[in-house]
Amino acid sequence: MTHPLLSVRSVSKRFGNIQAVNDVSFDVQQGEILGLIGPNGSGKSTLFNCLLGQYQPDSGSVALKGSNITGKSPSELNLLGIGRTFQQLSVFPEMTVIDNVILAGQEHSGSMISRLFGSPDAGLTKAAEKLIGFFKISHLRDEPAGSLSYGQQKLLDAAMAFMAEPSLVLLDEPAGGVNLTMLGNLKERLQAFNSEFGTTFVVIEHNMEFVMSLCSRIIVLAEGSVIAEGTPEEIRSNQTVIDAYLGA
Amino acid sequence: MKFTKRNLWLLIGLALLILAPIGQGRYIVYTLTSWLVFSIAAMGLNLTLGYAGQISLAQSAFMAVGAYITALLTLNGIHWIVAMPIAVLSSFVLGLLIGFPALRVKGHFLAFVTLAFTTLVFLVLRNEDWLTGGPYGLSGMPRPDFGLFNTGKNINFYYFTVFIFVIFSLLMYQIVRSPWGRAFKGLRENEIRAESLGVNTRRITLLAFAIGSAAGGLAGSLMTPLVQFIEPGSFALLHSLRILLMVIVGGAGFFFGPVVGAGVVIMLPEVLRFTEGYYLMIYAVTVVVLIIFCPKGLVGLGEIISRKILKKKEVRKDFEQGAKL
Amino acid sequence: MEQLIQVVLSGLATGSIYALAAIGFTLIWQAAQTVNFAQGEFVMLPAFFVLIGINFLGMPLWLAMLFGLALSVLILGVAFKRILVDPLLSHGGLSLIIATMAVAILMKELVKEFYSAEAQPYPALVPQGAWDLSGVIISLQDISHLIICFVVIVGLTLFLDKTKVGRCMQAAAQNAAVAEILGVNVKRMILYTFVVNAVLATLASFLITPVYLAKFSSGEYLGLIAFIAAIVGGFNQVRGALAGGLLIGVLDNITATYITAEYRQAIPLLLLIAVILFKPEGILGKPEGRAV
Amino acid sequence: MLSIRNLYGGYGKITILNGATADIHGAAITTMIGPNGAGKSTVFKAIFGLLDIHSGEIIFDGENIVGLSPAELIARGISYVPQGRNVIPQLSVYHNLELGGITADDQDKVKSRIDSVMDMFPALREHANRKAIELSGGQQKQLEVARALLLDPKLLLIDEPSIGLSPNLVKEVFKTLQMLRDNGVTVLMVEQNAKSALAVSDYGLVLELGQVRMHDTGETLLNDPRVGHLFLGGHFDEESNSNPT
Amino acid sequence: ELSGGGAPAGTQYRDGIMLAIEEINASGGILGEKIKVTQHDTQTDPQISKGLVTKAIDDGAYVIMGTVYSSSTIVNMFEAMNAGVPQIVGAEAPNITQKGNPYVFRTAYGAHRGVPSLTGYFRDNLKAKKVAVTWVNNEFGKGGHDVFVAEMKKAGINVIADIPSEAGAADFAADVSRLKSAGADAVFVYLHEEESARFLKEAKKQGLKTPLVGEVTLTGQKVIDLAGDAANGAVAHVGLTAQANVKSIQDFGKKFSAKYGHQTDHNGIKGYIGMWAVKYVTEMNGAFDQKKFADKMHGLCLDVNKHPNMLLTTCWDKDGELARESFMVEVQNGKQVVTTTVAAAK
Ligand SMILES: Nc1ncnc2c1ncn2[C@@H]1O[C@H](COP(=O)(O)OP(=O)(O)OP(=O)(O)O)[C@@H](O)[C@H]1O
Ligand SMILES: Nc1ncnc2c1ncn2[C@@H]1O[C@H](COP(=O)(O)OP(=O)(O)OP(=O)(O)O)[C@@H](O)[C@H]1O
Ligand SMILES: [Mg+2]
Ligand SMILES: [Mg+2]
Repeated sequence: MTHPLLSVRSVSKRFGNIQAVNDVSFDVQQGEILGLIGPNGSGKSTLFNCLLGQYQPDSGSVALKGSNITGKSPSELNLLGIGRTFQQLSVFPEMTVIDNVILAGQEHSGSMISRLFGSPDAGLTKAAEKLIGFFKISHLRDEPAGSLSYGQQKLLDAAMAFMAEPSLVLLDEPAGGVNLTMLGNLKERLQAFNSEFGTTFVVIEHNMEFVMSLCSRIIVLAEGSVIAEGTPEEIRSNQTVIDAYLGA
Repeated sequence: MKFTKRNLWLLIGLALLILAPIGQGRYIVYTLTSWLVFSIAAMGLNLTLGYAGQISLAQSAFMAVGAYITALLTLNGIHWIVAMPIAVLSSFVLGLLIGFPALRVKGHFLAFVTLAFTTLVFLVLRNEDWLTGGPYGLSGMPRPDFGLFNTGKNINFYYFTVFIFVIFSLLMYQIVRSPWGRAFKGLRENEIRAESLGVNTRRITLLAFAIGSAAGGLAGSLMTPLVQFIEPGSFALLHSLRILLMVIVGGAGFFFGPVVGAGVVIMLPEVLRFTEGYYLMIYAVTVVVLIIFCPKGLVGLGEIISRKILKKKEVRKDFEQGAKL
Repeated sequence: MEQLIQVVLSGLATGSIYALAAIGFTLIWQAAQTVNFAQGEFVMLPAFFVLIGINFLGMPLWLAMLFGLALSVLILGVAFKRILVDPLLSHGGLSLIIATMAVAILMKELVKEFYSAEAQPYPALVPQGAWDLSGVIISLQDISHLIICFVVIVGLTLFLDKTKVGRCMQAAAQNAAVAEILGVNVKRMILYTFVVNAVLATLASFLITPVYLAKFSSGEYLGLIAFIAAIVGGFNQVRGALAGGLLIGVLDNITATYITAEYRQAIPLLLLIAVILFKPEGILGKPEGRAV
Repeated sequence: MLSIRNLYGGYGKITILNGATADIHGAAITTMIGPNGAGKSTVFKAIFGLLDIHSGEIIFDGENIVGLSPAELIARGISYVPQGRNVIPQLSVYHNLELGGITADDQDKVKSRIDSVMDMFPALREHANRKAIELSGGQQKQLEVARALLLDPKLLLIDEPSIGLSPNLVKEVFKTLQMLRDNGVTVLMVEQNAKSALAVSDYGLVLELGQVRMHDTGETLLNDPRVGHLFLGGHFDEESNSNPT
Repeated sequence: ELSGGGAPAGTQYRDGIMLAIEEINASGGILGEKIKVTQHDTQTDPQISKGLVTKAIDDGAYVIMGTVYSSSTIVNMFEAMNAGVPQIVGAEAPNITQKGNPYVFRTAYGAHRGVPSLTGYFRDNLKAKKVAVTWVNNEFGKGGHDVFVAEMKKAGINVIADIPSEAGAADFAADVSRLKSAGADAVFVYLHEEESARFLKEAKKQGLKTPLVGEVTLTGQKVIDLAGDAANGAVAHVGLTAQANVKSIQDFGKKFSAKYGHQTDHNGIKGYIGMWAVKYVTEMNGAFDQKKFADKMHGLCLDVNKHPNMLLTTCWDKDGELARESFMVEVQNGKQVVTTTVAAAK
């Protein structure tokens, strides 16, 4: 029996009197690009954080290729091949761009001991340079990441999620603040990863143009629950979604 | 080019270290040795603080652990070369244990935990006199004798310390520029992101802490044969603060910052001694002025100045290419 | 039994002083994200201002106290903020921490060099005297310390939470850049914080010096213990300082009486470690909210 | 209304603004677009007194405001919503809003405005008593935008308001900006969501490498093929055939 | 110890020395040579004190005056010993003179000499069966405490409460409360001056009625100033006191206050006589010879009639330990009153 790459079962999370995520279940199939949309505060980021070990879900379970990963720490999940970005800018501000990206890959290379006594860059400089090239920030290679503009940091953040060649990547609003031309490039990149390496994506985005053209399937969350699921076309014409989220 | 230039500087530094005590009185030699010993402790703290961003006020407690273990072993006839690794290892293990609170709390709170630990160590050393000699401390520890090279004479002990210091620095250098060092920095700058990138922050936090502590243990282990007398008061909280001061004054996060800082903190009272009763005041004011005018420490200041002299204006690479429209 | 009541009472009274000094830590932490290692000295110094007023300027006690308060506000509040905090604020808490350590040394040395290295007697602010309730001695001094402390802390909490200035102070402390963009006079708010701290330290000084004696080094221990009280109670809550102070005062006395005198100092520290491990935000503190 | 003349400035040794020059029309919406890292946010910081300016002038209402502090600029009627996340974390949503009007003389008016911005962003009313840090990313952005509307600014600087907002709210915000403009407020906005932003703007400005490259009506820019190719997404634009936002 | 915890004692000691030097130099110095002094502040830190003593030796010091703090002295005395430089210390911990160091000399009793003088008082005057001891938990206090406990055992008196406290402790509520409920016949108080004052105040506050007996640090002028009427009734054995009804000491006290504007305590006297002893002994030898100096000191008695500036007849034994007459004093109406004079120990 083949398992879906990621399967989410009845995950719930509560903060005080706010039910942020309410009994959410869905599967992510190997190789798909899944969109996750919904109004502000509908629990998208919280759901990500529950899947990735930042929060402990109050109930429910998460499985990766059939094996239970609920309760694992974020670093364990990363080592299992899940990359992610955060909604807020999240880089290492005083380290250079290239160091940021190398750090994103080094834990996947060699052992603890070889990382202490081996080469300082763990042999990753080439790969890191290639990656920042993909995201068009090569010219910023030796700048401290904190001095980059918002959009540039967003791109760097995305680049870091790919450094360890993950099989599943969860992106929280990767397009926010990114210039339209760059955004086109970003979309191409994601699609290239998807088709060349079979990387699977789950993307939270409020930029409908981006989501609709990128994703093969979309899940809509509202007040913590899934209210719709379907292809971009289905979602665009779904009246519940229009009322709750897209607006007239 | 840059690389060889740096090596040249290192060689000059080493030569100075070797030449420094020649023709000096015992006091100068003693002070130089204790400068190196404190440099080791401060470099350890720099790893924990400057690279990994964990404030520790326990460095003197780890020195105490190293010093007492070395003292007890050498007093019982065990050679220093055996006692030292045991002392360092114990500090390392203790560092791991104390590091556990660091997993739950960060930054300033960690400072408080370590502060508490320092005081606890002090109390144990003072109260458990069956082992530690209580307030009287321990005395009469031998200096190591390596057959051909006996460190009994102050000058010999100094060269012995230089030797240890150089080895230690090389090890430290390897650590900070390795992926470990990068992970330490990642921990300091954005722990959540580091964790999401596969960095085992628990392990790295503990290691950053324990390696720094082990360095403290090594310093303590040298302190014992240097002073040949140890008592709890020499490892009280105040001394942790002094080591912290060394790191900050020299420049936290700069590799040789703590060495400069230790020099300043140890030498400044010397230099100011002629002012008699006022010197502590002048010392305090100097520290404040230093911090206000070079918040990145002396090494940081040096870097800023040299950059000013070398380059006038920077053009960012992306702004070099010119407009596209 | 009498002994227990006695010990608890004394503990509460001492604890209330710890609390007064501890608020300073929480305030300064909130305003400047730093720990004032000179806080103990901030409590030590005003007593000497008063002594100078009495012994050198020939003032009566009440005037000398006003004089001491004014000097404290000027030196520990305004000057401290202008000279140290302003230039260092942008460099992060650590530089400031070191600077405050240096200031602590400076203050001690100044007092020692220009006043005296020896402890000085100091007049009591509140009436002496005690009631003997079947073996339990209740001193007027202890009771008034407790009351003063409670009033101050309730007042301060109300001020910070319920007045606009109080909230501006909080805003300036939590996110200075944003507060500035909104038009909050951040520098002024930070100044207020330091002035309030100076006033509190002065008050603590006036209350505690008759017991502890005026001495250049008397701030060292007080600073440390107030510090622990602040954390134990909860660093982001003014009333946490009260809880922490009282708890430590009582616990310290009980330990010394019933458990161990040698390890008396260790008890607050163990409490500290326990709190940090199991409730890092402190007994009354609140978690700081989401991080991702 | 606002004119920027030959502005040079940057961070420390690094110069970012290289002689930026522009005249911003009063009572109109001007949208600034440009690639990431062009210096758009830097221009805002320059206007709001948060940047080290080497030379050049910024004239607002006939006065050179270079060197004035944020507080002084607020007093002159400039409000600024920075990019990214900018709330007071531990204060409640309501108290955050209240701070937005802290400089106003008429506090009753601020109160009634708080009420009306809460109508615009119902989530803020719902969460009025929670700490700002607990809100979701988009809710925090709502709070920020709402906060900027509490005063009567003459000039509103708003840096990428759409980041993190759900599409219906983006429309709401753009509508509000238009309403403000109709009441005589000058709005200067940065947007990467350039097509919808330019559509509601009177003027557009293209910034590149710290210089103003083009300055025209919004419509002209939208239809300019060079702009389209370089900044509006080139073939990305051609590929996607729909445009719901 | 001019700064740090030991500052008060160290400063007094220094002032006493400086006063003596001024007088000696005014009267022609030692063997016609004026004395030169260099001061070093150990910051009450033993490590630093060790460095400084080394430095003084490097600088060719003839004698080293100090240190006053036992913890410092025990560290730095070996440096002086190895270099063969005589050292006149103010420290009182017993073990200083028990390490066979031929170059160390005291200016005051070690605790193992002073404390036994009290045994008789407890046994005979107070007829105590059960006593309590409260002491400061550092080198100084522990020395006194250990001697006291041993003495009581010898005298068949029970020590029923044993209460250590930290140096610099401020809050004695718990200590006093424990003493109160212990029900001892007398309390031996072995604390530093300031702690003594705080202790006495708390004892008064809680109405502790038990007789309080101590060493010089319980009844010093400083303590009386600080504790006010709470000090009344405290009894102590005092090796040296400015209040002793001995004219030479009272005269010294006047000179001292005239010069420094504050009163001397026993540390001031220690420094003063220590310095004068250097002059007397050197002139007896007729040369600045460190070895001879040390040899001469052992077993030497300086008679106050021939050597007026010793203030009291003072002898040193072969360990550098000192013997001299001493006093029992009691605080009455805020004044130290000498009740008995205790003959010099043999
Ligand atoms: N604090 C800083 N220190 C140094 N350089 C900086 C700093 N902030 C921004 N920069 C640099 O200035 C340039 C312009 O940045 P700015 O934030 O103004 O860009 P932007 O046009 O707003 O871009 P975005 O669309 O991504 O927000 C960038 O190259 C950036 O790297
Ligand atoms: N740590 C937390 N503490 C308290 N409340 C929280 C916390 N994290 C999330 N919440 C609440 O949970 C709800 C969902 O938040 P979440 O960030 O998941 O929304 P979102 O769907 O990502 O919204 P947006 O599109 O605005 O990013 C919100 O009401 C938020 O206030
Ligand atoms: Mg979100
Ligand atoms: Mg920007």
